[in-house]
Amino acid sequence: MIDLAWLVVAIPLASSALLLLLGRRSDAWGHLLATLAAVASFVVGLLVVLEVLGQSPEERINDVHLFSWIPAGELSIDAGLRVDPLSLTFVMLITFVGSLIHVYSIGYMTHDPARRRFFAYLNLFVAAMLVLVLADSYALLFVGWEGVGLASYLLIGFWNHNTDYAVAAKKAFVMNRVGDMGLIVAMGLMFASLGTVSFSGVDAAASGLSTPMATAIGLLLLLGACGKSAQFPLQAWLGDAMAGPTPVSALIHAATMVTAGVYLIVRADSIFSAAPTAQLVTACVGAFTLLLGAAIACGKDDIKKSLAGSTMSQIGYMVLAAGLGPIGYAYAIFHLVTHGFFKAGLFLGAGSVMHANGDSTDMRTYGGLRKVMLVTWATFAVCWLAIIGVPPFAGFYSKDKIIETAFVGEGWQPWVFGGAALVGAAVTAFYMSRMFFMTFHGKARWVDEASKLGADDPRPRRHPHESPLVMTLPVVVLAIGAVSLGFLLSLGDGITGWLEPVTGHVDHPEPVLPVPVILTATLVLVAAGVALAWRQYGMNTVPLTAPAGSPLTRAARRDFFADDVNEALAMRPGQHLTRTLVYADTAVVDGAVTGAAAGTVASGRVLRKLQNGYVRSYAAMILAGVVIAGAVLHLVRL
Amino acid sequence: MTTFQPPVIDWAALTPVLVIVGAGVLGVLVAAFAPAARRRSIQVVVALLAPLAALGAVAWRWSEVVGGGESTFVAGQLAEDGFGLAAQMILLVIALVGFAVLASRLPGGEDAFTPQGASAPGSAYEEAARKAGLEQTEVYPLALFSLAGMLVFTMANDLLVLFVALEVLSLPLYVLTALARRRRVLSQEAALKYFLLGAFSSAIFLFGVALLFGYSASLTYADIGTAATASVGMDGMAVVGLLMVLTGLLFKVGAVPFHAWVPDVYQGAPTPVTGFMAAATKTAAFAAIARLLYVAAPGFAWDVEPALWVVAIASMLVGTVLAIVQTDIKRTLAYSSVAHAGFALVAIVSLPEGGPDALLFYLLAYSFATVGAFAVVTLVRERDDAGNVTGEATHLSQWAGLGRRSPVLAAAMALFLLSFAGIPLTAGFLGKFTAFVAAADGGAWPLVAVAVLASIAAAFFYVRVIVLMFFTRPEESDEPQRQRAQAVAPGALTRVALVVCAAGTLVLGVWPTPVLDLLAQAARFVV
Amino acid sequence: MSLMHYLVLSGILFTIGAVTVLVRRNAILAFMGVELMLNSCNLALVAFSRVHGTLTGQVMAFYVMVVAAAEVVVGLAIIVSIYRARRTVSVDEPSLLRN
Amino acid sequence: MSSLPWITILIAVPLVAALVLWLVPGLHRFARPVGLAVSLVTLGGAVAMATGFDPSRAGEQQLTQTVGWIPSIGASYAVGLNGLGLVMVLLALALVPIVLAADWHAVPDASEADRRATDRRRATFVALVLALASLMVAVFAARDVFLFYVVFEVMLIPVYFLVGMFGGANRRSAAVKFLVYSLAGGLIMLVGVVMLYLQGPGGPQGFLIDNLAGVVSDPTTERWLFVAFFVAFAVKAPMWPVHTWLPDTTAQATPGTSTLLVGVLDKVGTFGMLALCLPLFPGAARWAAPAIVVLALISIVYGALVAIGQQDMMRFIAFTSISHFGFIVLGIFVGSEVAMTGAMFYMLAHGLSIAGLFLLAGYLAERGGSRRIDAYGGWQRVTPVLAGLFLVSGMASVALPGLSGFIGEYLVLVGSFASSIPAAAVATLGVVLAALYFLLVYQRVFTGQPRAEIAQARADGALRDLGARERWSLVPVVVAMVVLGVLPGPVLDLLTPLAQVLALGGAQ
Repeated sequence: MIDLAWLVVAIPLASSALLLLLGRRSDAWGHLLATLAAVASFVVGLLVVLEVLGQSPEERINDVHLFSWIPAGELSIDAGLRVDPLSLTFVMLITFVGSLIHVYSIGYMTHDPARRRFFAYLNLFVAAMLVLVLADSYALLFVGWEGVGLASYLLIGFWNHNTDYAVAAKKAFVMNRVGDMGLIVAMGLMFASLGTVSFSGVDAAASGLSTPMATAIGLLLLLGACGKSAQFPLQAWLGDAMAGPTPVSALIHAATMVTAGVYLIVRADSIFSAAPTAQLVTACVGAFTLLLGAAIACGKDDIKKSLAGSTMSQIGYMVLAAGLGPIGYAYAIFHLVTHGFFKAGLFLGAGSVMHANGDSTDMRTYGGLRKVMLVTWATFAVCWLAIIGVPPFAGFYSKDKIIETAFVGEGWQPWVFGGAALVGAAVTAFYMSRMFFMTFHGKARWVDEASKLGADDPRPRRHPHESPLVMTLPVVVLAIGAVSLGFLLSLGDGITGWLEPVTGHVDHPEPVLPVPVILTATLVLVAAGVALAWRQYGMNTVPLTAPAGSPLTRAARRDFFADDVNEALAMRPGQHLTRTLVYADTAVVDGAVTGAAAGTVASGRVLRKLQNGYVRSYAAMILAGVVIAGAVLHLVRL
Repeated sequence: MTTFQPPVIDWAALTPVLVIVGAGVLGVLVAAFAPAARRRSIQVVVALLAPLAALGAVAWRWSEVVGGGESTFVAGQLAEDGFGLAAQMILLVIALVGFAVLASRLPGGEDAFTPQGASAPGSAYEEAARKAGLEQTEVYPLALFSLAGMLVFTMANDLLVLFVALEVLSLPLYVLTALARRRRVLSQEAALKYFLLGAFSSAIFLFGVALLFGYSASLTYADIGTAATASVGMDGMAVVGLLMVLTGLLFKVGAVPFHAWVPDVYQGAPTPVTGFMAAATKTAAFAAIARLLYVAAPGFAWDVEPALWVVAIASMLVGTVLAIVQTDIKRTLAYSSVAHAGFALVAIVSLPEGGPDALLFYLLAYSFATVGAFAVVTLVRERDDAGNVTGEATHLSQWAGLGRRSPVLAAAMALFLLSFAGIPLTAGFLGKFTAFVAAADGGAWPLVAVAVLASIAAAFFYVRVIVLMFFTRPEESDEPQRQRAQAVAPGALTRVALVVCAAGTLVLGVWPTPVLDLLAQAARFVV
Repeated sequence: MSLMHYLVLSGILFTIGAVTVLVRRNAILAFMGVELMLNSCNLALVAFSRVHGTLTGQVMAFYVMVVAAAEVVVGLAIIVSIYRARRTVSVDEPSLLRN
Repeated sequence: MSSLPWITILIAVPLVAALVLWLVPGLHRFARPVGLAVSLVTLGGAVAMATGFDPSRAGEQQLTQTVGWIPSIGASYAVGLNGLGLVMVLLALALVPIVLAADWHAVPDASEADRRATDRRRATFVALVLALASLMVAVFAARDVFLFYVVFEVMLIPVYFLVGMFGGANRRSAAVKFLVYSLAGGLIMLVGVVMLYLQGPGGPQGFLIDNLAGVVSDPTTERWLFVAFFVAFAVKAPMWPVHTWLPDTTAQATPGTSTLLVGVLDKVGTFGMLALCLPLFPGAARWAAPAIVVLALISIVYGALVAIGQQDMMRFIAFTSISHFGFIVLGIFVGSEVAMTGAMFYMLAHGLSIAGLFLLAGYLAERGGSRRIDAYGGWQRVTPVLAGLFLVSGMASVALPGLSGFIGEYLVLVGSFASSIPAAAVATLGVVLAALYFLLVYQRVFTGQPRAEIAQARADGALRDLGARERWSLVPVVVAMVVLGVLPGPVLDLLTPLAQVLALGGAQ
């Protein structure tokens, strides 16, 4: 079965290609085929997992050679699959959550005329993401890496008749490319210093890398990871990416694609282990982004953008964990998996809420929705508890491990990282609770369409309703995961043991603070966050329009001026440069050529005056020629 | 009492010249005595058969001479060698196609020449002559005499012969220039300019002859060459003399600064005459220059070469730059011929070993394109309101859209222009290439560099004519008020001439091996 | 009188002839200037001929005279026909061909 | 089979067909189908020829034929193909039928009265394209410097006529600029050709590349010669700062002409660097490499930045090509085998993506009536298939993995790192800029709301998505992009041996 692992990728890819090529002819059944493909991919993946489980832990790293892909002399790259616990974890996450989201989308996109195309893109995404995680070399990983970027571009801009959405899609792709550039340079350096870009080759030789080279490669890989995972400083695209249909946000911009950066860092363990500085930077980036994202999430009234900030923040946790080295890898992946479930659940729940509210994403126009959307409320609540880390929900297990690990180490680092993780947990509790209360509790800030209230009522008219089964069912499944996964995966060795063949066996040293202290502190802070949010948004009335807010709030609303910074540092100078160059190309570069031509013509116009038509002047020219030649000769000879 | 020693004259070597001179004399007799109605046809037959016969004679002499039979005769005043014969061959080919164009008539029956040269333009007399259908058939013997002068030019191994041949080739051309049927005022003006400047430069030439004679006590090249290596005194005088002689010859090829007549005369002369003269005079004069330089002047090379460099560079640049700003097709071609004089000079100025054959190939390539291009010009005509064909449409803007109306003719013109521009697979390219190789071999790198620069600029105006013909719809023309040109159907003779020129241009570009081999074994000077 | 005198005289004549061509507008006079140049050459040729003790130069001079005569024929014919067309023999007058 | 003079046949068939089509008026009416048939037959011949090619000896010239041509100047008709030549010939001949199909209406249908003139113009168009096909085969197969030069220059003429006769409003100045610019480069090279010949052994085969390789011993001379050749190729390629003719030309030419021009003809520039500059002047190439690498980097970044600022689609595509040519030249001269292999593959891949972009932009302009980018907007809704194909072509052009463009760019970049990390790092900037310029244009043209009258025309059926001819003209291109992106192995096997022979080696 392991040899057939390529089917995991091939099935959704073929389905996607088929749907795109057939065009309208497949409109009627396209969504079903796509969903089936996702499920089939999951089934194949599951069979592979079962077979790998049958292997002894040491044998579980399987390299499946497919074909010789780029045989270019010194650099020969094979297309092959790395089937090991790490990649299979992702395969399971991607195909399972992916399948659920396919199902959900059947309902969510019912009314969209281009639903078939949407599913084709979703399949394409799944296939690309699977390539990314199953690749056995950085080069092939890059194929998936850019492939998911493309799928993300297509799906963010799915409704690109809205120019803002098209711009958001482009922004996402371009910022991702900045990260990709890092990846390319990293591969170039690997080739230059190690002569290979395959995982096995790099892993084998990485210990021989000089520290500066390893650091450079590590930082460049981190740059790639930042782009894909929306980490500082390449985080600005994620909020805008919410322009895509909500299932897309759930699948790509919460559960799977954005976690690819974490995958990359864990996968590149051999590089990072040789580059402590790069590891430290990684941890710093993670710690910073987890706070940044959390702050942004607090400031947003748009439910999806708030969730996007939250995603950024949660991935910050993972990156922080990954940056801590082998001791954190397993927890990073653990959190990644649980996050995949509860965040997808939250997004899909948000999607249901939007669906019920005429596609409005403004939480200030929600409120009191619990009564009309009981299932959604329940699932959302579960996922909410999971993400804020309330025991025994999934997030508690995974996040708490990260917080504990963050406190491991020497010097200032454990205090800073641990502190950030702790504070982040509190803020997470606050903003998630805020979202939950603003949406489902308090007074309704909308009026029913059927009500007889006067037209001067500022509240929007809505007709909220529970979503159909095809949409609620996947959310329920995700919610079950959000409840149970943490506990299940930490049974016994759990996920740590499962991943050990990849992440290596590590002894877990004691944190600088005793574990119970950390645990208590976390829970107290989380409780405080929830309480604060309840006071603000559960008990009090939420104004329909946002109050001015503190400078911090205002900054958070504007993503801490990320767009302004990008604009001032890159976009506007770039536009100036472009305009200057376009002008210079015509005026200077081409001007030199046309100038030379014009000069020739001008000299012709001058010279033709000599040809004045008078025979006497012609004779003078002849004579002058002779005389001058003779005179010069005599001068020279004398 | 001394016994009479008859001069040794190798009459056989003179056969080609004698054939042409004889034909010329015959032509004069025909003009005098043949009935008017049949005069023209007889003249045409004579004028076309004579070069053909002479070509046969050259071929015969070739088989006799090349590869060991070279000699000088008449006391070393004439030379019969491969170079001269090859040049004669080229001249006779030019004459054949040139005369064919010269003899052509429009569908209406009018030829290129005034019906009565003695009549004043616009006079009643002229009108009467036109109505009477008179024809100035003397043009054929005149052209033949000129051709005879050119043939001798290539053999001249002595300054006296050179001078006489120079005059023999020039005087008929002055007359021919004046005989245009239309725009006669321009034609006469051109003749006057040509004549006055020609005579002026002949005088300079002659003074140079006198100085060289004073220096070496002889007029034959061989003696001058020997004197140059032997004697020590007075070589300043000799160099000035040589320069003045070269001036007379460079005047004929139209090299800067002795070129000023070229555009005026080429424009004013009857177009078939322009074509013939541009090709043949240049070929003959270059042959004479080459022989002079290679045989008489090696001893002065050190002194003369810089001057020739300047002339070559100036010719290429001035010719090119001025051609760019022209608006008349004949003037454009005239300036282009000035530039080509410069290119041809490049091949020989540093007296490289391969220079003479490169020069001859260049001239052959240039001649095909020149005769062909001017033949096309004769066919592109204006029409009056009644639709009758009138004068040539020489303003460039009138050529707009010609390619759509007469694609084949325009394609032929394009071919000639591309050959001028030196695009590969045309004769012009190989001409340039061999010339550059020769020059580079002789170390004249700067000349090659300038030649390349000039070629780049020159491409512009050749290409521009193609733009007008093929890419410009008539309504896009810059000067819409001008009358549009219409191509008339070429007569049989012109058609043949065009086909020969086009085929020559193509064949020499694609498969030049036979010609190159021929020239390689031929281009030796007998001393 | 040395050879030099003859040559200087020849040079002076040549220069006068050339200057005549350059400064006189009348075509006939300009043509006369050319004739003067030719004759200055003849003088030089004959002088050299005598110095070198050969007849070549003198023979050449005869040729020049013949050629000059021929030139006169052609030249005058052209000048006359222009005169008939334009009623002028100024060489500056007909300058339609230029640039 | 392999005993046949395949290359000569491939040169002769389209050339003869072109002459016959142009000269026989009776055939003018059927010029387009006949031309298409001939081009397909030629392509078939090329494929048949390729079967006789031994990939294990791809670094050597195969299928060679040598006949004396102009012995007195040392020129011979010597043809043969190595791996790169074979790939380029196949690319060229594959694009010809596509271009003929795509430019089916390059000469618009005329009224009954003008039928004959229209037919003649169509025949002229087809004849010129076929003649170009013949010359393209010849130039990639030439093993003789003189022959190469001749074809190199003659190729300009059909393009000149294609641009000048069938182009847009400013076609005349564009055609002249194209020709004179290219001739300028060519003539400078001519000096080099002459100089090289005089340095060589001479004799009737004095121009054979094999006889001239490394004959120049004096370093100064070798450098001059290298520069003379390189300038011509740089103009052709085109590299900054001698690129300005390209945008002007493509802005006027028909999409098919631009495809052949940029897709194949400009590759002659980089091909010449590989086939002539490196083997003939290895020492000088090493000497000049740093400067050339800098020029290539400027081309990459400059082309991309200026592309962003373009208003005309064709000019835009032209500037992206300048950026891409920067990558190719970088790969050739950076001094890495892998990068050079990548550069050669890039030549092929760029030919494909450029064909897609130019042809689709042409189809779009036929529908929208303008080549200006800002005349569009929201066309994905109007012509979804066109938009999709444009996206695929664009993604191939900006080197999305899985498509052909990626392989070349990846190899060039990764290979460059082995030689010069700073150069490679700068070049990597091009990756980001590429995404930016392409997506900006895609956004401006295809996203947003279509203008009301366009949407109306679409609803009325007056405006249609790509028709069968247009779709099928692109199917081979897109299929090739995907296949080469996934399975580049067979092609790389043809190129790698050559890179091993030619690579400059050693870091700078």
